[in-house]
Amino acid sequence: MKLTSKKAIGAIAVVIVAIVAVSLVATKGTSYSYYIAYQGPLTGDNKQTGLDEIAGVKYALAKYNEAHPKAQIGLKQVDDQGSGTGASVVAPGTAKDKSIIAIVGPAFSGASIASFPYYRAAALPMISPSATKVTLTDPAVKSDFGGPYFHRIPSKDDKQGPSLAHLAIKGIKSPVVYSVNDQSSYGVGLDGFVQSTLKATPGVKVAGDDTVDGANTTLDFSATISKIKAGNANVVIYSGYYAQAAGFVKQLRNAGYKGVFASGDGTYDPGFITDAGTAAEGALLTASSAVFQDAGATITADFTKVIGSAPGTYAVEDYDATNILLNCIDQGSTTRDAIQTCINKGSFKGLMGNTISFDANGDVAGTGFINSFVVTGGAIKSTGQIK
Amino acid sequence: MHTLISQFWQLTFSGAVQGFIYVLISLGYTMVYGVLRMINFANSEIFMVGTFATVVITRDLLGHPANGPDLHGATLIFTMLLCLLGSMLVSGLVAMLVELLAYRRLRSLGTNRLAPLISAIGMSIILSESVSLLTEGRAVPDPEVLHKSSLATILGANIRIDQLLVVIVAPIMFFSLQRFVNHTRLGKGIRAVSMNEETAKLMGININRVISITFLIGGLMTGASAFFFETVYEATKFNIGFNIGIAAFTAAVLGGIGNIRGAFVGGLALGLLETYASAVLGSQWKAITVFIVLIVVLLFRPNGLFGEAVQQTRV
Amino acid sequence: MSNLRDQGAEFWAKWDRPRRVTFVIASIAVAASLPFAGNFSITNILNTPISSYQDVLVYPVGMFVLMALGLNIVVGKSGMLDLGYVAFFAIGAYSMAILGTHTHLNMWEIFPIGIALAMFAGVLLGIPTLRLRGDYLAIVTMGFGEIVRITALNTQKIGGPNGIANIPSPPSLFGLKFNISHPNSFFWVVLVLILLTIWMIRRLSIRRPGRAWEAIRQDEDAAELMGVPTLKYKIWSFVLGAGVGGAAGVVYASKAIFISPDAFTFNISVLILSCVVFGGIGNIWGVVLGGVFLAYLPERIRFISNARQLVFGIVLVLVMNFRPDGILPRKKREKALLTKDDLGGKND
Amino acid sequence: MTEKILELKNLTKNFGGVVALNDVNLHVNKQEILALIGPNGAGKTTVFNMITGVYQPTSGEIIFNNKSIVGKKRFEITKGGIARTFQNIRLWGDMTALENVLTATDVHSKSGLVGSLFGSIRSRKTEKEATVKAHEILEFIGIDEYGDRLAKNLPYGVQRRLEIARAMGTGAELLLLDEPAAGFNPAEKVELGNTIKKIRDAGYTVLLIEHDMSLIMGISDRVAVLDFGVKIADDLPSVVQNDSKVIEAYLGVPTDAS
Repeated sequence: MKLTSKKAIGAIAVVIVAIVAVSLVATKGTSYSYYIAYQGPLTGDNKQTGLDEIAGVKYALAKYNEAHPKAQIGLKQVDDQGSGTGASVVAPGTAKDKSIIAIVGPAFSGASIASFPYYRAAALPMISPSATKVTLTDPAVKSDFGGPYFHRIPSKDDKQGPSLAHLAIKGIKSPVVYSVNDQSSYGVGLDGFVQSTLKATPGVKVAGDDTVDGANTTLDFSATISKIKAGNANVVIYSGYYAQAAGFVKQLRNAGYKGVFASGDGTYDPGFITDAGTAAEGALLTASSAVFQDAGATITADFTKVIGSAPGTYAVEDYDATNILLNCIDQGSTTRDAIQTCINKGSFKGLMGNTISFDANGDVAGTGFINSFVVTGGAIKSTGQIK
Repeated sequence: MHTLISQFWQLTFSGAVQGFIYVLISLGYTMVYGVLRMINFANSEIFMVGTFATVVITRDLLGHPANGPDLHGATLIFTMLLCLLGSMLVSGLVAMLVELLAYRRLRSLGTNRLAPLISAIGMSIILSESVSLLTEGRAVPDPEVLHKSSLATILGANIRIDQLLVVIVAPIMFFSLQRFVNHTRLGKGIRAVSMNEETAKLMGININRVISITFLIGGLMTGASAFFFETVYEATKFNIGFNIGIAAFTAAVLGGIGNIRGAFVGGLALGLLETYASAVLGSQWKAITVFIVLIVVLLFRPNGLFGEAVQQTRV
Repeated sequence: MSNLRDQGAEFWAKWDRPRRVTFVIASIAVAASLPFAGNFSITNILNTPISSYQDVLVYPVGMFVLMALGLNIVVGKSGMLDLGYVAFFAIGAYSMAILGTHTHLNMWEIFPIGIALAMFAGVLLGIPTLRLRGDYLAIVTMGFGEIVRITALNTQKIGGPNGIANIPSPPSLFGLKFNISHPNSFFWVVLVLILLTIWMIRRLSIRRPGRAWEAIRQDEDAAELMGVPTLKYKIWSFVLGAGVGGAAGVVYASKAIFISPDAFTFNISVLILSCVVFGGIGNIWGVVLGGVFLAYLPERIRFISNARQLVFGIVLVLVMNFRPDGILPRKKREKALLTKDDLGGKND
Repeated sequence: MTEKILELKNLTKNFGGVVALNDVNLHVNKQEILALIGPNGAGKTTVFNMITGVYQPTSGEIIFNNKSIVGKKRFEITKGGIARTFQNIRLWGDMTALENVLTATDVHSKSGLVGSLFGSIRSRKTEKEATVKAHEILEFIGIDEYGDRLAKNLPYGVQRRLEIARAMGTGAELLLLDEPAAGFNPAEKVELGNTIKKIRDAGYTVLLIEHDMSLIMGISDRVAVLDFGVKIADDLPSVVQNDSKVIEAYLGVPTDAS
């Protein structure tokens, strides 16, 4: 009878010792003079986006540390799982961690909103490579506004939405449009701007709208496709992420749909073509993102060598955001306040040769840009900027 | 509503395809329920594993690239047969593994009903999370083996070859299973155990073996369903089983869980209902439709359409 | 057979009243001072990387202990498997978020409303479904949890997938400030809720409702035939569990400032269930241990967090197969409430 | 003494085409011991199940204390005054013997959830009274020394007796005992017989299913015989013992089969 309890105590003791040991080992490591953090989905359903993004950050950092052997900058990975809920767990700690002087991120809009109160209280500057929800930089919407500490490189959805709508109906005589979103915060938001643009455009008939399962726990889109066919649509605009978009377009084409398929930056990912195969051919895409490969073969090859995989989505924006921070650190801004001032005042050169400076609300000054793309021959080809 | 009327036959056809996929999965629930009087919670993940088996066989084993050329003739038939048998086998074996790890020990311990239920939930989490870690949580596309050519348009419904295949082969598999259970020795053993375990034991039937085989058969059917699913939808993901599993379970309950014929009617009815409902209400309410059907059936006709009492009093 | 739980109970039985009171007060004091443990060099091993230790103590640790205790009333006490427990958490959280952003009510005022709404949802779901047997109940409750989440996701009026931001912090109470810079205050609120829940469970366990639940758990048909109104007590158990979940939800929303439907997935229900199962179904201390362990560990050792769900799955299978009563099982031997000597009137 | 406490009128029960009980008429008088006997599958336990509300009769009436109880909920029937034991023991194994009885006494407890929670005076008083009563019952049945032990750890014979104690705990006037002596040795059977008589003398009415003829003949006031769902005899033990139909029904079955 004693034996049982002794065993139990023993087991608990072993577990505790193991935890202590593991955590001691886990906390060991090189220490850096300063840290920047990347915040995005590193686990969970959207982790692919996060992994692609952090590769861009790591590349910029590796280049910097290579050039500055004496002032090494460390990277802390803040995993918010791409959700506001995840962000509200990790943001308080990130805010309190004084060694972090700036953040690349948050990657997603919902996670950004959940993080803002903590970073504002801690005066922690952020540059997001991919959060495009309009209200993040709109001081009128208090609940979502991230200023003055929040900055972002991509254009907002209110710019992308109309661009996407116009791109989709370009050159079609009597467009009948059906819009679909994936129930994500991003998809619903973008879809709203697409729809309002369509309604305001004369000659466009809106056949209807539907949503598909965002959690991707079912891949049967037949009902939505039936609706598209019932409405005789010749343009389908999809607002959402690429994984579902790929499955969706595949079934749409398999069902015999011959019209236009257009989608936004959520679908702007090589994975879209890998997953959708030939069904992706002809798809029109928009993104306020640039293609890393366009920066040249040399740097692309170097990236692949350093990181171990080719640059993916938002690699350019992450690279730029990281470089802005490193630039500031290089100029002697080594506190949160100093970096905040530096970001707001400075003007930086982006990878694609563009100039980046931020306005008072955190958007890139100037009009920003939306690139349009088309899928041909199994690759995403740029068709230039949409004016 | 407009869609429902104008696309009625198209919806009916795709609903039937979906329905037959449910039929085969719900056999996995119904067979196990028959012998154990327990829900095999992990059946949805057995399905998910089956879809990945199909992907692995076509992509890695046979080396068909995602966007490769279309297959024809003997190669096509060989590939499809191999995928079908492979995913059936993998699902069947995983089902036996689930029985071994999640149910057997607890059955011999004779603990309360809660324990095997929780351990089966645990197994289903282990399966889906392992796959999630292996695939980095991504959707995985399945190379197109069978080209989706349209055969005919009947009453405005586009009849595609892959969907037609499901509508023809799934019932054949179903009826073979029914024959197997009704007419073979093994099938009779299963029926004996499901009627009365004690008596079956007295008759010299090896209960553990019969239960194990029941899981295997349930798994085989679920695996076949996974193959059909892949043939039609050509993609999978670690969490694909969740909603489909609940839907198939609902189908089993709708027809009367434990009743093989019930699974057929229930699966088909649910597939149609779900497709009609998402055409009328919007696809986002599809999952809710299934849950509401489940709750309503359990409340008003807990024995399902074909009986087998759910709330048997065991006095 | 004895076990750790029983030995604890034996010690407890031997102690006199002052000793017991001292022990309880000391334990509460230790629990209440946990947030400060991160500040000292001996105890700073407790600190969590990335996430802030003080915040982790509120969510997930405190919150999951609280919810595990609530779910334990349903699963542990009366033996009903509820796989949609997160729904009540969601209802509490959304009550706080909607009322907090649209009315002038503060958290303290919304608190009873959130609990009441969660309990009401419990009644609504319980009356029709609690007649079902175990495994059916499990699937129906799982469905209910999903219905709540999907409805929130598709209702743009309550933010849809965007959720609700800017949920107000509660006003100060007893000189304690409540805002993002003061997570400790929230921790103490959660601690009080945990203590209240423990008190409630202990109270009910030794009296009529506890006996009724126990009888239902062990043999429902026999209970019904021995005159226990089983449906009524099942609903009570369900509703009390729902109320605890609702309370947790209100505090969570107010602390996190932001909520969205992805906080209320099926995974959370599984996690809470794992906490209950891991520590010991039906035993308060086991459940507390399970909650602390499974909520804290993934935050402390980050590499677990990637495989967090997998760990929970393994816990469920292993614990059920090899220690079906959990690490700290429910007591094996229960002394009657009043012994014959008590009845002799010596004490009165 | 001949007042009827329970009356079954034309009771019939079909299970999907199989007639388990066919037009059975039976009554139990107050404070008597009525034994219900018959070969296996005769429908004895079905009678119990219908009286206690487990099954609903296909047709017929069940009158208890001049009121029909058909269609009532099981716990209401118990509360109304009928309690039973089970052929295969169904105690709550993880509760102590005392708690098993206590739970049964809760049938008439007025203490509710809120009262229990806040330890209201009434709730405390009820608890105390119930505990006293539970001990009394255990003592009456002769197993009070086992009060603090878990039911599942009790010796088999004590478990059988505890089932009776639990049924008495509900405060029922009519006890339905389903093979209470199953698995007992002759000495134990005699002792149990005495206990059942003691129960009757204390004012209870007992309806008993039993196979052991000597026990039945020794304690019953009356014996009713079921065969294939039909009542074939209902009389004094000595009369039934010599009834040709009864002997035929039991032909080939030793009379002391248990």
